[in-house]
Amino acid sequence: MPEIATQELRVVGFLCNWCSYGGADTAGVSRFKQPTDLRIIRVPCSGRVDPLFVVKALLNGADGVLVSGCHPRDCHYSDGNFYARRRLEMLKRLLPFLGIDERRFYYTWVSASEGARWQQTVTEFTNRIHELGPLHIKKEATP
Amino acid sequence: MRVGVFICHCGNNIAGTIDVARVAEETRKIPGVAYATTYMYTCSEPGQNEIKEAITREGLDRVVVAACSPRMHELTFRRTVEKAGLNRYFFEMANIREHISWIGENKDLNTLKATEAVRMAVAKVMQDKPLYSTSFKVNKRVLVIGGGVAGMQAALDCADGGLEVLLVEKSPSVGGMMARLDKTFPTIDCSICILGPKMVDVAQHDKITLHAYSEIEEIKGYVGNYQIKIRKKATYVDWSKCTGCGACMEKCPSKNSYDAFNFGVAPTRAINIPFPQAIPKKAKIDPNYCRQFVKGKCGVCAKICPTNAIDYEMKDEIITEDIGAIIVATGYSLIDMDKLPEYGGGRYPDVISGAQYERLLNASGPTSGHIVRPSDHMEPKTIAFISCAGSRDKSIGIPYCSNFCCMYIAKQAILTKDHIPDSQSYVFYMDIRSPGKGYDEFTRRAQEEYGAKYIRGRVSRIYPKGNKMVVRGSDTLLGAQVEVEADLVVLGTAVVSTPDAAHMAEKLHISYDTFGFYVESHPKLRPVETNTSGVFLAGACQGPKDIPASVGQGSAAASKVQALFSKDMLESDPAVARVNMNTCVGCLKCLKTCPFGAIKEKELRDGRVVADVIETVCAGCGVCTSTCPCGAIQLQHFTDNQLLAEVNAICRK
Amino acid sequence: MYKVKADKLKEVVTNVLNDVDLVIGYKQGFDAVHATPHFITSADQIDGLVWNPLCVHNLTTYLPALKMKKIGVIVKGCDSRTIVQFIQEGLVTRENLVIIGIPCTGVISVNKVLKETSRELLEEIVFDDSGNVTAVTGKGRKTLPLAELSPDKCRTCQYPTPLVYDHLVGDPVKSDKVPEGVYADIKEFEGKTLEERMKYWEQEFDRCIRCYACRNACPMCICQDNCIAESRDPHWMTQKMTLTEKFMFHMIHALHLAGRCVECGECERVCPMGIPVNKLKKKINQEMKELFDYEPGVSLDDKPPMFMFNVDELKIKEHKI
Amino acid sequence: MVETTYGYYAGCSLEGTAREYDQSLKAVLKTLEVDFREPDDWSCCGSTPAHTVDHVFAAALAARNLAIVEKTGLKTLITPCPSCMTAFKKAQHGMAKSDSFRQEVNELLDEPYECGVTAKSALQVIYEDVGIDAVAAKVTHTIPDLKVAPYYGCILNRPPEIAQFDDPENPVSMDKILAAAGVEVCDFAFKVECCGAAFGVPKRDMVNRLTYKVLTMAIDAGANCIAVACPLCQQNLDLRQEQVNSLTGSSFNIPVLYFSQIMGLAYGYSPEALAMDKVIVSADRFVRTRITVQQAREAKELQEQQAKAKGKSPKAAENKEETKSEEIE
Repeated sequence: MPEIATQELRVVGFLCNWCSYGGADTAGVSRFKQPTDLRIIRVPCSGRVDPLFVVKALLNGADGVLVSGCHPRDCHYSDGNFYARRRLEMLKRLLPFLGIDERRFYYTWVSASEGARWQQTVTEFTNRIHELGPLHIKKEATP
Repeated sequence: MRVGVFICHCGNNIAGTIDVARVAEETRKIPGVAYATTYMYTCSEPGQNEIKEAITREGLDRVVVAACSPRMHELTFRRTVEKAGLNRYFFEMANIREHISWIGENKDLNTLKATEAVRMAVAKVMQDKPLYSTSFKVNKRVLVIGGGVAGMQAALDCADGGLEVLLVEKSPSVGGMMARLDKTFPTIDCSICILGPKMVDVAQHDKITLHAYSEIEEIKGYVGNYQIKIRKKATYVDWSKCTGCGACMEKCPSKNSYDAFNFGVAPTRAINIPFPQAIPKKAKIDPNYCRQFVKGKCGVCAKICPTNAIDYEMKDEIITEDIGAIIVATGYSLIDMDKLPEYGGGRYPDVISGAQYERLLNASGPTSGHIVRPSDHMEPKTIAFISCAGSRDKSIGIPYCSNFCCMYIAKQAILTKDHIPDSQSYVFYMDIRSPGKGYDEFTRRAQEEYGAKYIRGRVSRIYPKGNKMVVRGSDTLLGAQVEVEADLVVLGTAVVSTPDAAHMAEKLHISYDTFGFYVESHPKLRPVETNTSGVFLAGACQGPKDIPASVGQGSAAASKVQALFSKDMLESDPAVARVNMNTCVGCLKCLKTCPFGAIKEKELRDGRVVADVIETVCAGCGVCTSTCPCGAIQLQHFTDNQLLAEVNAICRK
Repeated sequence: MYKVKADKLKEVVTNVLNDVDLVIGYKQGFDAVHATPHFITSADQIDGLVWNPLCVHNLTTYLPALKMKKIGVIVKGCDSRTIVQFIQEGLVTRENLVIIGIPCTGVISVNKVLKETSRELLEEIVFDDSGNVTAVTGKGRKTLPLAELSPDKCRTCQYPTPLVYDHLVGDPVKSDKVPEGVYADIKEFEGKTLEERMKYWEQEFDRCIRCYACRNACPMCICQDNCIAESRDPHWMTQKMTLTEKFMFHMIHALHLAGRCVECGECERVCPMGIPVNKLKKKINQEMKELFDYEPGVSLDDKPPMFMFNVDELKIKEHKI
Repeated sequence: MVETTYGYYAGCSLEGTAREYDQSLKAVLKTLEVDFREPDDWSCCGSTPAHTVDHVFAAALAARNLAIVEKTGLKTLITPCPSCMTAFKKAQHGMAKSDSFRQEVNELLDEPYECGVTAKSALQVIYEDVGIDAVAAKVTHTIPDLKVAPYYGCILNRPPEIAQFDDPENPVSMDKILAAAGVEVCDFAFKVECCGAAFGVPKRDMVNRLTYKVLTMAIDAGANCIAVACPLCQQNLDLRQEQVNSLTGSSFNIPVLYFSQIMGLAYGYSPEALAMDKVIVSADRFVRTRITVQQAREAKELQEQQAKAKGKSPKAAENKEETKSEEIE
């Protein structure tokens, strides 16, 4: 949509269907205003989020990636977010080694009832990404 | 591929802050989109017809609806496209209401965001594969956990509907909290008199198997086919022989056992039958007090018992059952008075909980209905009631209202006047919450006819002065501090979830809120369902509830089970993991990580070992898919390609 | 010294061969500086066995594919970690393996030798017991201490003696390298700024020609022909030769080895472009140690951390934005 | 005895109006073999008007002292005055919890404070570290007809998340310590009631009312002496009695002693050593009746023999009690 001049950055969110996606719905129903940069991808469980999705997004133009699932112990699939926690933590610690600021990737837990918490998460994270500015990774071979 | 996109105005909910026409226009530019239109209320019947017609008219083979949250209407529209002859999984929703129009203030940006949301949905729908659910047999037995009034109602309704019911109650008798109440508001009719018959029905119904003094050990399986283990706790009395004559109870020498049924108002015997109307009316030994267990010698009850039912060697017994659905009615507990030290409950004998007061009022209670102070067994003349003792108190982590305290305190004030005509009741309250049918009239009667003095304000401290208890609080209407010298203080203690609520929820794979109350599937439209199909909620385990509400929910849950069991076969959700045998390298990491044990080894003819999914057991979390290095196991409808399509649709630098 | 070991080795293999289908060892390769895997199925091949610092390959790479067969395999200390990891992940059956371990005093990096001899054709290479290496070319001979010619992994080697074996050829040797040394290069790299690091990787991965040699040589890359870098379903990446896709491939390799890489260095050895492919995996290993006190391939009863969890993770704290 | 060495922060009160507290407490700690050191160059704890005006500044005042103690390598700081203790615990709590706050505070300090010191009230140290048994072990004397109402005041255990010791509504540490010291302790309902001291200047009549309540409750509880652990409470309850009497026509004359003075008496210290003369309502009438534990025992035996002679030993009576309680159902 070229006509719209926008200062938006690209923030991608992977939300588990049972908690965080519901939390985002709750925030909407309660009309909790949020920045518009975020694009939400719905997954059944944070355990479904292969760290490679995050990498893929960052390499392909995302300036920030957010993953949110059910609180530990409250996973609809009982263990999914426990696996997610380990894998995403591993990734978060690897990113700086690649030269990507780890603050560009954030994973957290938001339940379906926590609309306010969701609003806060989105707002703070989007602002953080704007502080950091666009993520520059070369797309093409250097001549 | 011909994708049709339907963008909903949702009245002004969406169109108000999103230029839907613009979205449609942009959508038409997306390769693969054959048709894009907007509609006022897509979920309405004409709206759905519009979709069906467009599918045939435009020859669409994929459909995207940009409207509200899929958690709201995904199923609705899946049915719609199915009616039009498409596979129901050739459908995607773009959530442009909850996630965009309701939260974004800038119309241009909202419109852009909505367009991209649609682009993502289109990208995904083009990756969608047709999925077909297989059907499996349903075991039409229902397990009801908890024998309180909600659980009994649910059990009876299921049984009357012809279903086989397993009722598991952790205490020695069914009846729950209601069995311990004296009278019920707003009718002042005797609680046990109306509950008793129900309890008897439960015991005598040929469709109901009652496991009292038992707990759920383990739950395996899925809707229609659960395998459960029940722990029948040792009672040290052979219930097949026990006639409930009560001889043992009379002769038992250890007389200071804690009486859980009476909330410890008075001690009971180490071997006891909780109360006269108990169902089943059987004795049980409390090994913490029984001399045979504590001192290692006694055996009085064994000698006395006419049917030789006593068995000190008895052990817990585990039994296994197969069932098809579960109704959870585990009820509530009350906050421990020690949590309110400023009131001195537990420290001062004459500060008691409302529950304990019920037992004092009750004719079959330890004082046979005579109200006496625990300290000196004198009849109190001035009684102070304190509502919201713990409720609506953030400082101890209970911000919610306990729902029925206002009412039972009014009831207790009325009964107090009946018992002791020359008594005076004071009620300290924050607000009087009496929204039920005939409730407000009732609280007024307490004040106007029975002269209970209502003081609006919280109590800061209770302390003894001579043989009186001084209740110091503020009267927010007078704007002054008040002190009432009472003979007895009754705390309307807060309702909390049962101690093992969280543990039980984890067994059931259902979610619970910060306070341990179970979370229903939708706060308004699916009040007794949980997000785990086959598990339903009844009564106060879902949140504080009074008797009518609990009974209503019990019946509601029962009717849900009836509906579920009206079919002989259930359709399995096809959105489960599937293995590509050709690419699976048999490393079986998926098998290690699957939370449900839904993956098993499978040896192919050429001797290769690969992973294989047990469809009915798979719950569709996708942990396996993100574990598999070679992408051989894919969670259907959330495959790598489908998610990648979405990522690529929005990350296109 | 090498000669003696080689002879002892031949004895052992002769016995082992009686009760296995195949023994994998080393033989002299196509020229003086290369050894090459030797697949022994009959006694007459045993004489071809060699043992010297040219025996660089991690022969265990072949094991998962031969899971069903009974195999004898010759391993150095580093290689043995692979087997331990295989066993942790259930990729091989211990019973089907006869492990012939050789305490290792270091191997050479062919590239380094060639560099030292300015890529002249090597006629002969001699390893004497004093730990020196003499390379003979048409232009003359050059003698250097082995340590200078050995690959980086040898310089921080903690496990010169195999961690698991059925037969041990020669006496166990202790590592004389400090444990702190292992991640020295990682720490050094982390001295750079984010921008410098990003630039570094852009330049390194830029050279990648996507030959997948690193993947094929990697013993833990069990997917091999089914690697998602080449598949269409799932279609993680295109075949375009853009930096983004190259970057993605190396991330796939690294993340699939998270908590699994035994740092045998084969990926780096075989890379025709000399890309430090192992660096990312070492970084992840460093974190695995820190987070879960886990080191791949050192203990048979460990469990790979990425395929398990603790309800309460001691080291993982909730993050703030 | 306790192994570690403690810091000891007297604070302004114990240097002045509450010298008897300082003196008696040090004596008691000596008896209990608690080794302590006073930090050099200590300054105001910050529980001045500072904390009502500027939290960072107040915390800095506290942190300065904590930092000094920290540098000497001590981990725990005995803080007899509840106000000082609250100031320290607040600063510690805030600085440990929030990095930003810690930085803010440290910016005001020459020596940054690394949150390595725990401030404890004298009660907490004696109750938790020394232990009740050790307290009892050292008792040499007793005052037969002394009945004490332990008064904790408002801030000793509050707010709970800061104080981290004993029960905010029904503390028992002083009760148990005094009981262990062989003193008869009354069940006192106004343990944590506000005595009003803080408003001594602006709202005198209110303070008199509050003081009156506390004193009356103490008398009702059967006490003839009040034990305190706070200079302000002591001063208020002690000094104000006459005022209250003149206003309400009451006739309070009840000694208000520091728990450490009472312990000191039980440990046989001379009234001078405990600076008994520093309190307004004299406790001499009790000090005079002080006897050794040995004498007390003999007296008791004698009394028992007489009782026996009369044919009903108190023991028998007790037994009857028991059997009675058995019959109750």
